[in-house]
Amino acid sequence: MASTLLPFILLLPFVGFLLNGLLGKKIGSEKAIGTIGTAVVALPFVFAVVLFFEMLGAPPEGRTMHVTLLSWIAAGDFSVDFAYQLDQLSMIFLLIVTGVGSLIHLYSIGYMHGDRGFFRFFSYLNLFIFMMLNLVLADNFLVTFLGWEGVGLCSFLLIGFWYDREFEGTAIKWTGDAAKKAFVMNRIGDLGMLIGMFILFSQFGTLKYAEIASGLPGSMSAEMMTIATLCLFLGACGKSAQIPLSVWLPDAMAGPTPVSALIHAATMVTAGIFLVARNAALFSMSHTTMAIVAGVAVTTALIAATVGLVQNDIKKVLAYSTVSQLGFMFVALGVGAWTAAVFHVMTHAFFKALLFLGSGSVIHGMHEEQDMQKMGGLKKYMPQTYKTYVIGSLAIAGVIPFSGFFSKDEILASAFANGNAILWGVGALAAFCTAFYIFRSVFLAFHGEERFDHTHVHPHESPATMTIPLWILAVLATVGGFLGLPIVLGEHVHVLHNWLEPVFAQASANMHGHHLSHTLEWILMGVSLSIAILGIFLAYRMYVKRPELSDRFAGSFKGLYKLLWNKWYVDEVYEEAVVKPVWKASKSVLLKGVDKGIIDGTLHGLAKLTGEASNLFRKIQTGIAQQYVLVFMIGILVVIGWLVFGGG
Amino acid sequence: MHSIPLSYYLILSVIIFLIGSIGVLTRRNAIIIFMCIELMLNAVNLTLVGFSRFSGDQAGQIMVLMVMTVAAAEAAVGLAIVLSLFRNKETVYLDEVNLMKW
Amino acid sequence: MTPQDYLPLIVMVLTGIAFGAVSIKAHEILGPRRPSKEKESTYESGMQPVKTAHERFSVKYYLVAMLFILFDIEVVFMYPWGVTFQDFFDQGMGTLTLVAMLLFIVTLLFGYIYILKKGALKWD
Amino acid sequence: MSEHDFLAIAPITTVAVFSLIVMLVDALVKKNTSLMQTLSVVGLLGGIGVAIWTLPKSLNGFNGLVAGGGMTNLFDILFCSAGILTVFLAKDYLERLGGHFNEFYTLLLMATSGAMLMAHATDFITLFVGVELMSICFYVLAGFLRRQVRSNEAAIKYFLLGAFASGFLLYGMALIYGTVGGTGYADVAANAATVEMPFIFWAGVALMIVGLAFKVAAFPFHQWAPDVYEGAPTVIAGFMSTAGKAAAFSAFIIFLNSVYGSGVEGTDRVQILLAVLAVGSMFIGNVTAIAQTNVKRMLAYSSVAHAGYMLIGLAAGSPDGSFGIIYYLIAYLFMQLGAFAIVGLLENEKGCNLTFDDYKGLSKRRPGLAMVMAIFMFSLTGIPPFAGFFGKYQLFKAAIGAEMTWLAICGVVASVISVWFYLGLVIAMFFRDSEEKQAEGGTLGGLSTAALAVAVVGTLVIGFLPQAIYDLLS
Repeated sequence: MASTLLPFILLLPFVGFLLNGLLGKKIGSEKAIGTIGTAVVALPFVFAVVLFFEMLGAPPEGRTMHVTLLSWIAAGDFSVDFAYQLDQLSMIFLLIVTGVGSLIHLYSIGYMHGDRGFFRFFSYLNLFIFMMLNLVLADNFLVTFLGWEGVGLCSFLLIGFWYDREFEGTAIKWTGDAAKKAFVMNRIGDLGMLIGMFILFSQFGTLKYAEIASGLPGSMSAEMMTIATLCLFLGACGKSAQIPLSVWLPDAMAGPTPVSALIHAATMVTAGIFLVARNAALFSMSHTTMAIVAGVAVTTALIAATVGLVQNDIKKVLAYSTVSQLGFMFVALGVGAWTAAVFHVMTHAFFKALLFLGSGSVIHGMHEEQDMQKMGGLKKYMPQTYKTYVIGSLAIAGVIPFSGFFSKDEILASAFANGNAILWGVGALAAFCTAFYIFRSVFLAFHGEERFDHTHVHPHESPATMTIPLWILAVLATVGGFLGLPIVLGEHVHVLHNWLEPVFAQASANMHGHHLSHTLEWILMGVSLSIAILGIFLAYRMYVKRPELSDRFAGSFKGLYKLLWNKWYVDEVYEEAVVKPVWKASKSVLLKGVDKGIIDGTLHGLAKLTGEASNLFRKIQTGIAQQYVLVFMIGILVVIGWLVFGGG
Repeated sequence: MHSIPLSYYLILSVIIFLIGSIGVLTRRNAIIIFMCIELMLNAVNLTLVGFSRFSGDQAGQIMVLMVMTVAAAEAAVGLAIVLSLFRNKETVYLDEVNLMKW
Repeated sequence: MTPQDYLPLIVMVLTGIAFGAVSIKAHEILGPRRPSKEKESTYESGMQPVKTAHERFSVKYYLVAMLFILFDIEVVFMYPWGVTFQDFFDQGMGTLTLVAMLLFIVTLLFGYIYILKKGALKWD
Repeated sequence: MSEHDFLAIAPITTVAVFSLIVMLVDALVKKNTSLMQTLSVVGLLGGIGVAIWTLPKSLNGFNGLVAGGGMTNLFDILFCSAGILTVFLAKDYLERLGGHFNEFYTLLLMATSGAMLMAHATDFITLFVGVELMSICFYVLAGFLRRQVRSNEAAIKYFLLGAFASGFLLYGMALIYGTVGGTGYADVAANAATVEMPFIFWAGVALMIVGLAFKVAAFPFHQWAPDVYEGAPTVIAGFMSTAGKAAAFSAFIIFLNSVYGSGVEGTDRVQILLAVLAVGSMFIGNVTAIAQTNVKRMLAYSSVAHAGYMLIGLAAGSPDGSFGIIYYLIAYLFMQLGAFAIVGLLENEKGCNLTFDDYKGLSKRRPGLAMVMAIFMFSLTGIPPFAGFFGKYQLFKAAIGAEMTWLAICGVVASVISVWFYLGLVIAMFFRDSEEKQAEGGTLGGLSTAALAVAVVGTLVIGFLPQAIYDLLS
């Protein structure tokens, strides 16, 4: 069954890419193009569901299927096939990619309506899906790498889709530059991945995940293992926007919103997590690497979250939030909570896609306005968008019973259990910021007085093709969490955990992580929940409540308002004492200092350095032949000297 | 018979070769530079003949013939190139020919 | 032969150089010098000198010169052929060797036809 | 003499004979351009045919002067294909630039046969003759647009530096000949280990490596390449940077194999030397290319870098390495020649349309060309699944196999640097709009289209079905 369906799952999107790409101009009608584009992703989703149930039917150990489409390279010792491995892990990613993917395709029909590049857009999206499927279904590094580069290419094409638009990014002006930045950043990551692949190949003589895992530890020394895994992690950092390669993602928002939702929130950016999870057995061999992963991840999570506090561009908020959430996932990987990471990938795909599409619907309704300062009070103009957006926000903030709560809580719990209190504390702080900034965006955009001028802007609800996906995602974002109910509720309630257990058995054995006492788990759960509530409450205070209060205060000095006065005073104190400092810190230190200063600075510095070197080298080329002769002669002397006397 | 040892031939040819290459390095006139290159080729010929004479292996001398022919062909082509350059640029000085650089 | 045996040679060379130098110098010292226009002018065996000797030659000279070099140098390959032909002939490979040389010459002939038709040898 | 001798040189003979025929046609027949083109293509195809025919045999002719069959014939096929593509591209280009003289085809065929002779040579004499035959034709071809000063300059620089370099090459041959007592590679392989004067022998090897490194344009003997490629007619630059490089590498491989095979101690020094040259070429080439504003020159510098990648294969000194080089050369042939072809198509009489600015908004003006160019750029960058990636992969794998992982890593880093300028061009073509009206380049003739199509198909096929190439090579 799998062997018959898998080829279709893989090739349909590619067919769609060819159809839309080559004949798109001829077809012309947006309806037809959109239908093709969506169908070639929706059908694979259906097939995937079929396969999923078939897999459910099979016994846990018999659930891994290998399908070889065609032999790609077979050079003597070394052979790579277009071979695919469908096991529990890749199944989840397959479902996410095709499921969320088809919803976003549907949404794009409405969103991209009337764009002159309509067919181009859909062909790129289809190509992206094809590459992404290669990435997650591959059974060896090379096919993954093919997909890896492919998705990078597509994201490059899609970020620069509106290349003629100016764009306010970090140190860049045009969307084209954003695209290039993303691409170059990713290549730096790929460099790491390639080196890692080379090391593994030289050690194991194969690039198949299964064979490498079974061959562990092979002849590799611990240091070698650490180096290899770190190289792979560098690749993951590039794709999944972890520090120091994180800066491209916020700029990637230059692309159309569906792209941000699909590629830069739900699927592509999670490729890094997939890579680590897929090689969990490998990573678990090196505790150094694991520690570094956790450290980098938690730093990213916190910094990105705090930077998110002060963004006014709604998509920027979501972008930093994505970086921070990816940080959470890597924390989970770093402490060996593989399941939790995948779980969060899933829930995040739901609610973040939801939030992005919601913001897209807002931007659409506001005539391409992205600044939240120029919004407000949209609640009554676009009720559906509002409702769904709030659901998404509750989910990401981690309010029970929305999906985000369960996954995030599991991550924090395992961080506490297998990592240490600091890891947990920083994570919790990041979670707090998350709740705050996301609801800040809710209140700024949908509540309060309307700060846009009604003469030009007429907010309106989006068409059904856009709202339907919103609702579907909203439902998923609500109930998605029940796949991973906490263990404390019973041994087998964590469906996902039981599902993935066989995949991570080997890795977990290496990690020998310990469990928390149930009471402690309850406590942690309560803490993380209260953190979320607190953040929301604070945002509420600052962006909804306080204005009214101040008005009333201006209105009268009556004593019966003393309480309110005091409360307001308390508010003020609270704000002065806590919020303002955090605000300032995040604005000055983190945003300017770390994000733009150090990280961005370093990379631009590198680029600049290369440029300087380039200018230096070209000056050597004086254009005068004799000078070439001189260099030539020097070269000869060195060569002769080395070959004749080099041996001593 | 071999009153003059092989090393004399080799050293002489090295000297001639160096004279040639230094000439290439220092002269500006394309034609003179080319003459220096011919000088280098002939130094090599001397080496070849010397080796061939002392090892009694004829291949070296055949090679010399090849080198001479090739040198002649190169001379013809070279002069033609210099000529066409002179027609366009009115110069045969190599350091004035630096349109393309960096 | 030892270096001493070269002594007479060296003496002779030195003498020659000395003689040349002395005679030139002596002529400068002894000879009377009364320059006049006729004496300064170029000696054209009694004729009036017509025009300056520094003039550009037609590129045709170079062209022909190059072509001459090219075809002249090819002869060099016939010497070894001529030397070894007898041996090959004795081994009964005479015809083969002859054909080889003929092929060589025919190839040259192609070149010759080419320059002829391209008018490289035309003068006016 | 036996039929073996003639079979060994059969591909060369075919092309050479056709070059003479073309020359005579040029001299004797009027209104002959199309006829000459046809004949050239026929001759080159014939060369390919004969090469394929003798491919299975392993030949060794004229008392070890030449070899034939196997890898050698693969190189023949490579050169002839490059020649055919160049002939296709030449017509439009040369006519547009007002330099369409029929000698072009004769010279092209002679250069090709010279390259083939280099690949066949197993003896210093034949190698030298091959090198010079190819180089002399290149000197003329580089200066083929004889009314353009740039073309003249390219020719004079290439000629003087080239002759200078072949002087050293020849000196190296002479010294090796003197020490091993023979001009054949067989003598090298047999006697190198037991030479009386190892210093002289190694000096000879050094000089030969220098000479060949010059021909492949490897650091620090690369400086001629940017100037020559920029000034030479674009189609020729394409041919020189692909077939010329390939020829030099073919000679390089065979010569080094004889040295490595001789079991003389000290070959590790050669490997290290080549590795250093490789790293230097990769970094100098790529880094300098970043600062270029002229696309043609950028390609020239990057060709230095590509020579560096291939030197990795030589440094590895293993069959894997040679295999990787051949594989890379095949991929490189298509992508580099294609890139130069497009540059040539956009170039017009006054040699405009060469800077990055001129390429802005090309996707609007000539969407097809822009797309094709983008494919070549991605392939040259080494992004899978295009041809370039697998070539690099092979070479790096060979390096790792030879315990030179550091070298492979340098290669990867260098190829990451190259993203900068290759992608810069793509950005310019797709994500920028040209400020002012562009001077319109040439039109896309039928032949050029065919050539481009071949190049694209080649790039994609090698990328998507590397298996086919492996089977062909193995």
